[in-house]
Amino acid sequence: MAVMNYAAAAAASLKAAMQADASVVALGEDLGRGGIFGQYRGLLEDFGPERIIDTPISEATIVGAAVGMALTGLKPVVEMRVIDFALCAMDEIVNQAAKNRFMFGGQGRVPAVIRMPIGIWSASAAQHSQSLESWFAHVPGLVVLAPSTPQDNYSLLQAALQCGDPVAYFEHKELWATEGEVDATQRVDIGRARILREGRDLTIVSWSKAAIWSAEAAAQLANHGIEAEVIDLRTLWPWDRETVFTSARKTGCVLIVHEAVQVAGFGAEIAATLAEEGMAKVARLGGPRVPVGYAPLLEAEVRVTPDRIVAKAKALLGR
Amino acid sequence: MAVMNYAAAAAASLKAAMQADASVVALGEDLGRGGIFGQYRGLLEDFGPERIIDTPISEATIVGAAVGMALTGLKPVVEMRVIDFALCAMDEIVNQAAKNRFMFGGQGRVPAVIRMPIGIWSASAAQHSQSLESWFAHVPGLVVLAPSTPQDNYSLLQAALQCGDPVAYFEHKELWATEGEVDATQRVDIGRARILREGRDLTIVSWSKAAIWSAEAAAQLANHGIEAEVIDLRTLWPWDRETVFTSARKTGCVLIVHEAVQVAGFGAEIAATLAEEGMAKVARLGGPRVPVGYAPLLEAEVRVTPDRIVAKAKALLGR
Amino acid sequence: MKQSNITSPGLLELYRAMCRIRAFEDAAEEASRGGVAAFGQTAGSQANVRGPLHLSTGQEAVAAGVCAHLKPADYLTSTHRGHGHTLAKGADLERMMHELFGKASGFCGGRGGSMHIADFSVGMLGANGVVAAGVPIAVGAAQSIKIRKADAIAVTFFGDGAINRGPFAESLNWAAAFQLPILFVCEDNQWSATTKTGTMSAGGGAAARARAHGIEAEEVDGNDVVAVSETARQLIADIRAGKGPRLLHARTYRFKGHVSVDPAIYRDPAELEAALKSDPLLIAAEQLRAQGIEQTQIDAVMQQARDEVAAAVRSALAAPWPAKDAAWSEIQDTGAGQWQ
Amino acid sequence: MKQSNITSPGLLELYRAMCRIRAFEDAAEEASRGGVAAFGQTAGSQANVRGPLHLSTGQEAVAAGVCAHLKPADYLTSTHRGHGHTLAKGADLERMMHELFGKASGFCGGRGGSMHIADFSVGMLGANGVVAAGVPIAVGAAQSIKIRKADAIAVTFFGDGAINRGPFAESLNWAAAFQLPILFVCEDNQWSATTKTGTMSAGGGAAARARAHGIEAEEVDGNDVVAVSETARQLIADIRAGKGPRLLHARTYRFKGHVSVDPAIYRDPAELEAALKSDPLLIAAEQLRAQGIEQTQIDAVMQQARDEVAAAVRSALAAPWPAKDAAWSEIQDTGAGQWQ
Ligand SMILES: Cc1ncc(C[n+]2csc(CCOP(=O)(O)OP(=O)(O)O)c2C)c(N)n1
Ligand SMILES: Cc1ncc(C[n+]2csc(CCOP(=O)(O)OP(=O)(O)O)c2C)c(N)n1
Ligand SMILES: [Mg+2]
Ligand SMILES: [Mg+2]
Repeated sequence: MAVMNYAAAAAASLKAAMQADASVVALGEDLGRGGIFGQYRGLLEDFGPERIIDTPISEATIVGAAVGMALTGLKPVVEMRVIDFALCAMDEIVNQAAKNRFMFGGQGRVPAVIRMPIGIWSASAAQHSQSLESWFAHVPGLVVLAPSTPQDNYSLLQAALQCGDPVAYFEHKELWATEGEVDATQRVDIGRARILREGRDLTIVSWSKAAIWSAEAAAQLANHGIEAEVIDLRTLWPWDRETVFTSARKTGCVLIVHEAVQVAGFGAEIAATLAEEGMAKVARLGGPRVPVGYAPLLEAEVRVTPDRIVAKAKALLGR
Repeated sequence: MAVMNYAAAAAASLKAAMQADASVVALGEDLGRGGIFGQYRGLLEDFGPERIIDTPISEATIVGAAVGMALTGLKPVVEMRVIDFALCAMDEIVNQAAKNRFMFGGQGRVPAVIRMPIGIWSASAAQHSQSLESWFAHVPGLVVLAPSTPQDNYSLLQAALQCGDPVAYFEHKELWATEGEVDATQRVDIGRARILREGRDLTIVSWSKAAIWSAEAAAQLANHGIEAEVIDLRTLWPWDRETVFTSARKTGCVLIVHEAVQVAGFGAEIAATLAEEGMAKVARLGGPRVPVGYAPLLEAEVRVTPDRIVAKAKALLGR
Repeated sequence: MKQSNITSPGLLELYRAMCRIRAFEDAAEEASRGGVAAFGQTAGSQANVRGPLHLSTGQEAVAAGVCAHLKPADYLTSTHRGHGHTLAKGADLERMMHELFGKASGFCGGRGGSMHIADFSVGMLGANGVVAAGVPIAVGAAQSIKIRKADAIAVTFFGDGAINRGPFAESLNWAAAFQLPILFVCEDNQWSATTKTGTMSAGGGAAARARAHGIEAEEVDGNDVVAVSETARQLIADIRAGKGPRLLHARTYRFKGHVSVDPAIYRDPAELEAALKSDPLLIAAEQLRAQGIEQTQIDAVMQQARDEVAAAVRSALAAPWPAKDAAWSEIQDTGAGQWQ
Repeated sequence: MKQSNITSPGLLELYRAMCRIRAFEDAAEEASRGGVAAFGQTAGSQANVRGPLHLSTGQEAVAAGVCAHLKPADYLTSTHRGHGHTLAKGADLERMMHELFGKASGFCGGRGGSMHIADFSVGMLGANGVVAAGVPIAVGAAQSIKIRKADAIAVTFFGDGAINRGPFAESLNWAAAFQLPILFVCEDNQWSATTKTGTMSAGGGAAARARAHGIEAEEVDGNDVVAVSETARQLIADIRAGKGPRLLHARTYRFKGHVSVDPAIYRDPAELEAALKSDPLLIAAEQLRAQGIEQTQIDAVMQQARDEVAAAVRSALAAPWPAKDAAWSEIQDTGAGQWQ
């Protein structure tokens, strides 16, 4: 047990994985100096440049090469820096990594973890603020993870490396500095949500940074006499229907909250599923369908804040 | 008024646009020989190689160059051949084309129409059979169109070129040979759905090839005494809520049908919206979350066929 | 004709490899008649081989000449036009034909077809439906070899049109920066689909681009299997000796249309006619005769290949289809193939 | 030092252009203290300039020397490190500062900030947050010029790290294949973020890659504004004369960290120290003195620039913020900015 931040937890997790399994390598730009967010700090010193691989600025080849590595016995952790740059490697992620096993009838596997930090962060404007996790949930072959705490970042990275499938791994840029207890022995299974807070009036389903804010919103709602149950999904594919359904049956009311654009976001999938099951009243709160602006006020305008979550929850409950 | 197929309708529409507006150009691979589906047939002869531009196999630069053309006074029609290859140009589509106007505060516009044929077609297997329209609906700045008839392909291409926004334009590969009447004077407004068939028991919302099959399913359902209203959405962004809502209120039951993978497909957005409005019972039928296989039986297994639509509709109605 | 150091049994083996490819392609073409989709046509459901079928007829010398120097431990990635490479790398011809027929006993269990032909067991990591996509994958395989200190190299085939895609250039730089054991092979058939590549490719071609990245490159007559083999042998020896990546640019010609149903009306018939005179099989046969091999022996090699392929077609026809379940399996372990 | 054909007023103008860039960057850096996010830090809300701020301090000669030969009708695309290029292309300095401060009166109305600085009215089509993304956009602008038979050229700046991205290579081929009026300028500051580019770039660099695509290229000391200007002048003359694309590789140095808050602890301080001796402003001042210009006159130019920038900072501070509505507008005409 140790207290560390979300970035350090990822580094510690990767270090443990690399110690345990010689086939794990990491590749991406600037990894040798610890990665631009410090999430690879110290690893070069421990594992050398053949396993902590600094690469040219060649996103397509970063992922393409990772596919080749994965097919030939390695387990590459691929750093995309921010999801926005993963757009330079979508063929490699979707057509090459995700479909490989099926296309070739199971002759190969692509056990690669592709890290694509998401989210609005520090006035980074339209090309560095996206959250596109729903795209990856739409792609057969991929596992989709989005941890929100140092513990989950530690444990889900372990799980991602063990699962043997290509994993789209989303860390949130505004979480790097979040501190928390990390127990290296704690397992988190892929596909298992975590109940952040119990409640009977309303279920809030969320993930990543928005889950933290949903918990804040739930605390505020409690002051208004509304007991919200908050579920941090953690895994978008496969997602934990059981936990969501159980809670939905209990509260009869589900609000799904995410930072990504609401239109065609993954919240739609959950809301649609709940609606098909006829299980609860549903509402969504995602980002507006606008690019993220630079000025503080423009950036703030599109954020899914605790206040907005509270307002939406109240509207859903008709209070 | 003339009878022509879906590919020829697109060619005729583009020809009319190029005649009317000298700033319209088209670029992509093999356009000089009419495009691999014949959808540019005859245009080189009329407009020469400076306006019907054969390009190297350089998808990123095809779209990137189109952005530069659009910013400097041209209206490029960009051919991606199949959506699967557009994955080689996602940065250019999303970060460069879609966000340009906002990012630069409205200094420029990117009036480019990006044609990305979708769909399962002729044993083309996992890398040539995708339908990813929901991705583009998720991206601020883009208009998203998906015509299903020769007339709509003619008229929506006109509308796309006139709207001044970057347009993600999805033709379905299995529709190229579909014949139909085309009236060159008929306008189709972006954002306006078409009611293919009226009915009172159930609303089926669909688009592209799946709309055609939904109409076939509706004919079968009529034999079972079920009158389905079939809506061809035609435009995914902005989508025609009014038409969908009106029908949903009438029938109380909505089935959304599309060929794309159901998980995080655009059907989720519609279902979620209807659920939020509490307007109708909803169900979705999209493709399974699996890659498309080559063998006829494997390809057939994942298709959203009229029979499957019928079955799902009956289940939704409890009949 | 370039002087050869390859002894006559070597040449006969190269010839045999080429004959097997030619026979395979001819049979695949035949089996696809009326069935393969492209150029606005939709696949007839009666044909045995469906989907886009890209034939390497006329390009056999490149596959045979390069792969003659590879071991099963060496990795190979290929293009949409990959039958020849796969055969030359040692894949079982019969299981390849089964895959083209979409049968359960094919290498991909009928999931992949021609565009995804592969035999991972001999290091053939796959044909690819996306132009140039195999190149970075091979680069990664080469890097993996280096990291794992394995005794192998990687080879990647790509077309003349593919050199204009970004991942090709990125891969050249990457392979040179990391000094990886990889051979880049540009199989230049002068055409990219319906486009004469020369009109779209600037500068000195694949070899010049490689050299600009510090990669030594050789250009060769890709219709002369002896020349290809000799040049590949030297380049591969350099790579195995740890001298870093190399590139081979082989000039050949695409005898058929872009896909099997493409009549290629866009090209001058005279061009094809001229090219047919440099048929790599004719050239090799002549070389064999010059070495004193009897014509009957040469003919027998081809006949044997045709017989082998005919048997493969018969067995492919008889083989069972994949079960429906195959559509739902081999996707992922976690959250596998579900409807929703 | 290379002999110059540029007369002394020309050099003074170049020096003035560089001073304005230096003063702008220094002021932007100052305004970003404690506020710009990167390297694990989150933006302090008090700073006036937020977000990743990439300074071109030390690289002024490249922007000034190239853009001296451009007209407003010429198009320019730039990188994440684009202030200098934008100023040199003729954008209003005050409105640029307003944009960095996120104000409504900035060029992008506060929507873009430093990474999206632009002034379309003088042909400056934008900085870009994606490495190499501006290159194909400039290629398209050049093709548009050719198609519209306009009297203009396009120029694109990109970094030494950017040459390893696919779109750069695709663009070289494309520009050469279509013989477009475009100048590629590799602004080589020897670093890519925290990585010494040399370790990741194989071969002869940008110029060698251009030549492999049939594009004539020149290499120049990017700290010598006279040399840059002279070489650019010749290349641009060729381009305007319809001789097709050209590439200029200018070697310079990044005085600051990758972003303003990056202390660049990963680099040897001696490297910076040596580089500071080749400060392009020092070199130009020496050249001016050699031409007989008085030191006081030289100092006055810099003082003027600093005064102009200080005034811009004051007016930026006072300028109003964008209205909330700005978050919802200038997105698209059809289906514009909606929550859902
Ligand atoms: C990224 C991408 N763009 C376009 C295509 C369509 N396409 C398939 S093969 C081909 C021509 C390729 O030419 P070349 O690389 O010379 O290979 P060849 O077909 O001649 O063997 C094209 C454009 C594709 N499959 N992938
Ligand atoms: C496609 C892409 N990959 C990575 C980044 C992150 N990044 C921003 S600047 C930079 C270094 C670029 O180096 P260079 O091209 O030499 O430009 P310089 O910063 O030195 O001006 C990197 C890696 C990015 N913005 N876009
Ligand atoms: Mg070719
Ligand atoms: Mg640099």
